[in-house]
Amino acid sequence: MTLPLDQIFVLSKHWLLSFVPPIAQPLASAILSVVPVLIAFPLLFAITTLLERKGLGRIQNRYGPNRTGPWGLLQPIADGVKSLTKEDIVPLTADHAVHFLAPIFLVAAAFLGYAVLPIGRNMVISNLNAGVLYFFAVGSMVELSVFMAGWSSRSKYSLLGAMRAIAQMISYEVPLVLASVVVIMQAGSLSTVSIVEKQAGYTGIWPHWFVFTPWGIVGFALFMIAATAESNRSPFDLPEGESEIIAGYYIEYSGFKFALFFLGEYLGMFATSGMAITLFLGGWSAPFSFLTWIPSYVWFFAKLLALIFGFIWIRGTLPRLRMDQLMNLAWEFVLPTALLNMLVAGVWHFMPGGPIRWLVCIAIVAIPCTFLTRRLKRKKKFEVRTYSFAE
Amino acid sequence: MTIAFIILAVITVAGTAAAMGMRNAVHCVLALTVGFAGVAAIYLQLDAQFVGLTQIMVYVGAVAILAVFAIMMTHSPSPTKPPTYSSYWLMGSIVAAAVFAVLAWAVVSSGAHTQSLPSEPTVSVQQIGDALMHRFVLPLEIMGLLLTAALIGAVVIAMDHNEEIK
Amino acid sequence: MNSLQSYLLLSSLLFSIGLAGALTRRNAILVLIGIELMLNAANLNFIAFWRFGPAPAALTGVMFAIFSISVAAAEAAVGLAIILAAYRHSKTTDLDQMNSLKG
Amino acid sequence: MIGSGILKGLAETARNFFGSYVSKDRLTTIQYPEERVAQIEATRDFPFLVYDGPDWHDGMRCVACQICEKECPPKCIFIEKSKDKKPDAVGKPQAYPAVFNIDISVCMSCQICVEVCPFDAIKMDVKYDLSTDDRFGGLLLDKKQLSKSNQYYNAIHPTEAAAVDAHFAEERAKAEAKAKAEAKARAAAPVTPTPILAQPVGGEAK
Repeated sequence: MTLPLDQIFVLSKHWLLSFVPPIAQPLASAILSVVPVLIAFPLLFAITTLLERKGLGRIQNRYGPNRTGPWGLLQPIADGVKSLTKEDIVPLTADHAVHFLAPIFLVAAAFLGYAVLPIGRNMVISNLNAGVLYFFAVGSMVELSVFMAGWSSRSKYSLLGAMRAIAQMISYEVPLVLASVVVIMQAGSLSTVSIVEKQAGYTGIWPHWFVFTPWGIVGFALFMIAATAESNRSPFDLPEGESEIIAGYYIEYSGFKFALFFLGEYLGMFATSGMAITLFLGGWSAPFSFLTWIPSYVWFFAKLLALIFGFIWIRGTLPRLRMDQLMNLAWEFVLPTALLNMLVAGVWHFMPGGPIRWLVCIAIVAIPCTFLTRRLKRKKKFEVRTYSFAE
Repeated sequence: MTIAFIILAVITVAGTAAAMGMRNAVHCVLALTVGFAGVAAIYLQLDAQFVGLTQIMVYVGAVAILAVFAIMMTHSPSPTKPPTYSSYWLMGSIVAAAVFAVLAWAVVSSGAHTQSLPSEPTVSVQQIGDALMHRFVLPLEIMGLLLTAALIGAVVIAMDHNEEIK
Repeated sequence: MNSLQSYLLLSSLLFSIGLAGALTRRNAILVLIGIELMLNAANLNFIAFWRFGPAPAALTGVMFAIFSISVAAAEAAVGLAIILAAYRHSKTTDLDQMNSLKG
Repeated sequence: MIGSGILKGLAETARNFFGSYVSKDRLTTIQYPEERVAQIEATRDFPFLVYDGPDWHDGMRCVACQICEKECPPKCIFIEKSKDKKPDAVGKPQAYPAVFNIDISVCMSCQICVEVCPFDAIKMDVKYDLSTDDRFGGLLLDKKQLSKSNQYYNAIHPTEAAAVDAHFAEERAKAEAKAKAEAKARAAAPVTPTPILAQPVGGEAK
């Protein structure tokens, strides 16, 4: 079933390729696959900055930006022009080469992840055999650029921010990978394309997405928690921590390099959200069987926007965690639950279908989870503080 | 030798040589990651996708970060810059050069260059998984045990035993 | 076409660089990194021999490389932990100054 | 339940989000240049000079006594006394300021000049959007720029202005009574010096 509208980008790429001499075709094909991604996602970044500022404003009973253009729609352009024309200040004692390379490296690493994201039917830059592994391998390179930024600035705030960011990213990378392992177990493949194909069918009108299973919903929730922390979003935005360390690892950056950091962070968030969509939400497949006529890439971006809205909503709601709370959450709740979830996925695989399977699987996760959260809760006991010098 | 291999080899050697030769320890680690990434790219060129990606994940994502963390934690701002190389650096480089000479001589004089590249093996990740779970299940389990022991050991060693400070 | 020889030469060069680093650097962390480089050179050999060997479908070289990488990761973790412990004790990572057994 | 607090919070923010589109009362911000918050009567920021009557120069209450210049903590007032004299608000011939400058980029809105002024000539303004593209000259206000009519003063600080006006009316009445008494005492005196500005004062007109 290849609707022309659904495949319009694939077909136009083939049409364009027919003008290229055969010797240059691999290169041209690569360029034609990569360039749309390089355009589409920064554009999405521009839209998201506006959506986020507007949404946060409304959440806090404000208007948000509404001066530039009608309803403030030109705000991203104004921001871009502003950051382009701003003076680029580099601290005198900074390590200039590393200071210069860090934002570029960050954006490059953030873009690399998109190579394996299927953003539509037959629309993936490279169908790697070990796609999910590739995604996480590339994702781990972001930490290095964060370190480069923090260390090269020679500022204690940026170094503290970088240390926090790296500690947080490493801690949450483990649950991030473990949460996606359940999908790999069930799909039997590390290739993102075949994972999406495994979720393509429908029962009645309901899709076979992995999120509609006990291990899937738990895995999705854990994945999103870890993804929030991984992309330094509120409530896990300690590395930025405006009130404590001003802006974390990119405090000494200004002008366009600063904008590049923002771009890199948002691209990372989109990439992890896209991976969550691929792993749990059926990739580009339609949510109901009667909606399959809508092109696949529309569904992918609709899901992506929905997840982005979720991120914004969470950011507008929850206050920032403390460092020890963050680490406790990672190691005492998210990680054990992710491990349990793997057990659940195994049980689900080997038990015969039916309501008993559901009950058993939910029980395996829910009962230990209750105890784990109790443990987290017990630490929240407040005591009357006694001050030694305040009397 | 293809151009791709030459480029990758030059990147790898340049990265690692810079890692072993630069003055600033953090620069060394950053150069080292370039070298590790080059090695990973060579793995990919040799059709070992899984190993190449694991290399990036483990070395660039974990070992390099661990190293910079260790450098940060052991950084002592001393007024006098100590020399970068140890007192017996000449001996060390002579030994290394000699080792390279012997190895290169052995490689060149062996019949390795006559060996042609066999056809591309079809190695899917599934096959690697199967091999890990059947033929190599015992080493895998031992590896798991080793990693756990190393994890606990590293935590115990690095933990601050000096309780008075707290 | 690339021959096995070129990979082996590259790997021996990497090994020598690692060795030179491990022998000449004063910083303990960089010595550890030199050792990691030597391990990498060995891994490259495993992969090269697997690729050019008679039976690549058996995956022996790949398995060796995977296990070797895991061992290297464990080694790095423990090694850096030891360096940290030593630093806490002697307030230096300079190997030329860490020369007394009594500490 | 796990996360019930988070759900509660999410519901609250969602209510804000949609509510801010429905009811304008929820919105806490003012769209500044178009909408403005009504100022309370005690609002103050920078000093201005009050004049009575239609002409700013003739009606200026300031007599260039230079007390405010001396008292001003940041020394942002600069006054030069005139050589000639003109009748003041009460009718007495007084000097007037030839130059009266206030650098409001230095002024700290302490209101001390207002407190010390014996002639009720300097008062606090409420105009706050004084931004200018001229960094030094633009904020150095001269006598003419500083002068505002008594009606304006009445409009921005009604209670205070009424008290001042009452005080002036009293003073003027006293002055007139005194003048009349003097005129009566020296019946032979040829001309009574009538104050030029005694009658058409804005405060008295009300």
